[in-house]
Amino acid sequence: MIDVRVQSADFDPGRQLERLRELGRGAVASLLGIAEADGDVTSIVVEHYAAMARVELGRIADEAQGRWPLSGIILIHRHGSFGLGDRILFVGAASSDHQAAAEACAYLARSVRERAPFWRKERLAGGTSRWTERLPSAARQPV
Amino acid sequence: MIDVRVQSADFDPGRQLERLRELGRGAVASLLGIAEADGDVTSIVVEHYAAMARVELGRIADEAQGRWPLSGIILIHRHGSFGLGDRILFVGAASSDHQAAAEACAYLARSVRERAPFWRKERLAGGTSRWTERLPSAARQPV
Amino acid sequence: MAIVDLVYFGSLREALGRDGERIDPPSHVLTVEDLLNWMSERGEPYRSLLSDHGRIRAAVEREHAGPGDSFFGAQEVALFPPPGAT
Amino acid sequence: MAIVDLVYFGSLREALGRDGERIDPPSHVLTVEDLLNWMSERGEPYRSLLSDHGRIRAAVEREHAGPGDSFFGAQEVALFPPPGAT
Repeated sequence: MIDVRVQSADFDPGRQLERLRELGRGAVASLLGIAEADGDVTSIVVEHYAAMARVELGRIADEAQGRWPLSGIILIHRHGSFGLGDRILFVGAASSDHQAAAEACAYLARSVRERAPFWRKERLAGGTSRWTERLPSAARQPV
Repeated sequence: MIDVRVQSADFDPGRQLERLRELGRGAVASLLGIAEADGDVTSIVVEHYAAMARVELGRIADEAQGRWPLSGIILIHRHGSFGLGDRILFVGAASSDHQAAAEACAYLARSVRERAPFWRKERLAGGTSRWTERLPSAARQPV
Repeated sequence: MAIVDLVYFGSLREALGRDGERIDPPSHVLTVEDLLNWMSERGEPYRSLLSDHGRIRAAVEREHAGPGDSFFGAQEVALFPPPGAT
Repeated sequence: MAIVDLVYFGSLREALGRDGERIDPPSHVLTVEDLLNWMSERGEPYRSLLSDHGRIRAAVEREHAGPGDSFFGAQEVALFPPPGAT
């Protein structure tokens, strides 16, 4: 089972864990991505390349399924405007093998961060905003 | 925040993710351990060394907190009798760093499996049972 | 070379002030790198924004593409900074 | 050496048919390995169950202990197969 979603609506992480548990395997690993920012950031805007986002998440899920013995994968990536603490990303993987579930989940989360076509802008208290570009050096570049 | 529990009662994984999310960091990684077995296994019994179990889980959590920048850790290990598909273990870690959350969660899950004083017996359809000893070779020894 | 729809995202879209544009590159512009060079030659703001190839990624027909990859026959090419929302 | 409460778990507890027992080992029995050897010398079922040290783990005062670790002064020593419930 592979379920990949790109949506503006919120999701229920507990419900996603339950869907993966119901597959009947011994382990469900998950990673929840949450809107976090420092200092005077008031909200976060996530922009996406709609025509590519779901396709790329599907490619990432297919790669993970080819590398680990997984019974299920769920990827949910939200776009739109977020308050701090809001859920943005859910990555989940089920397997009979605990180690496989954990490794696949880490791989999925890393691949989504590096390749899924979403971009993040921070809105600041003064009314300005800045993009988080994630350059190869991991430096953050105000624009 | 470190919360370590040894209990016979069930738990709500979604509620545990929510407690970790409320810490306000960017990532919550979790691993859910579920009763799974092959063939003619009808139920699973998890025995534990009560005087040591909570202390050992606490040691494992302390080690993880010393190695990764975590804002929260939850470990819940159940004991008693389980049907297939029942929740047995919850491991969760929150961090600003996605990679740290994922790695710490994998470390916590592996350490719990290797060191936490719990033992597993499978009850078979014919009324017999067998222990899963997890010898170093990972072979399963019927007793 | 046929007409190509260029689409922009993130800080690049905002700095260019547009979501995309239709281009008709000459026949020697074959790869992503060729495209970035050709666009840079059009002057500002392209030159400043596109000439540092390390800051710009591309997708050809909704699939990530490297500097040496061809976009021959593609209808849609996307340019954007390195992605990542979480 | 003082009196020690031995406690058993898992398949070892079941095979021995008891949760534990109180022992009074002689003064030369200092380490976990000494203890396993001394218990094995008591005959069956100990010999069969305890003489393969690779199959038996120990905890001294509720903390994992290796074969060479002393249990001097301990009130409780646990013996069990390698743990793992999930």
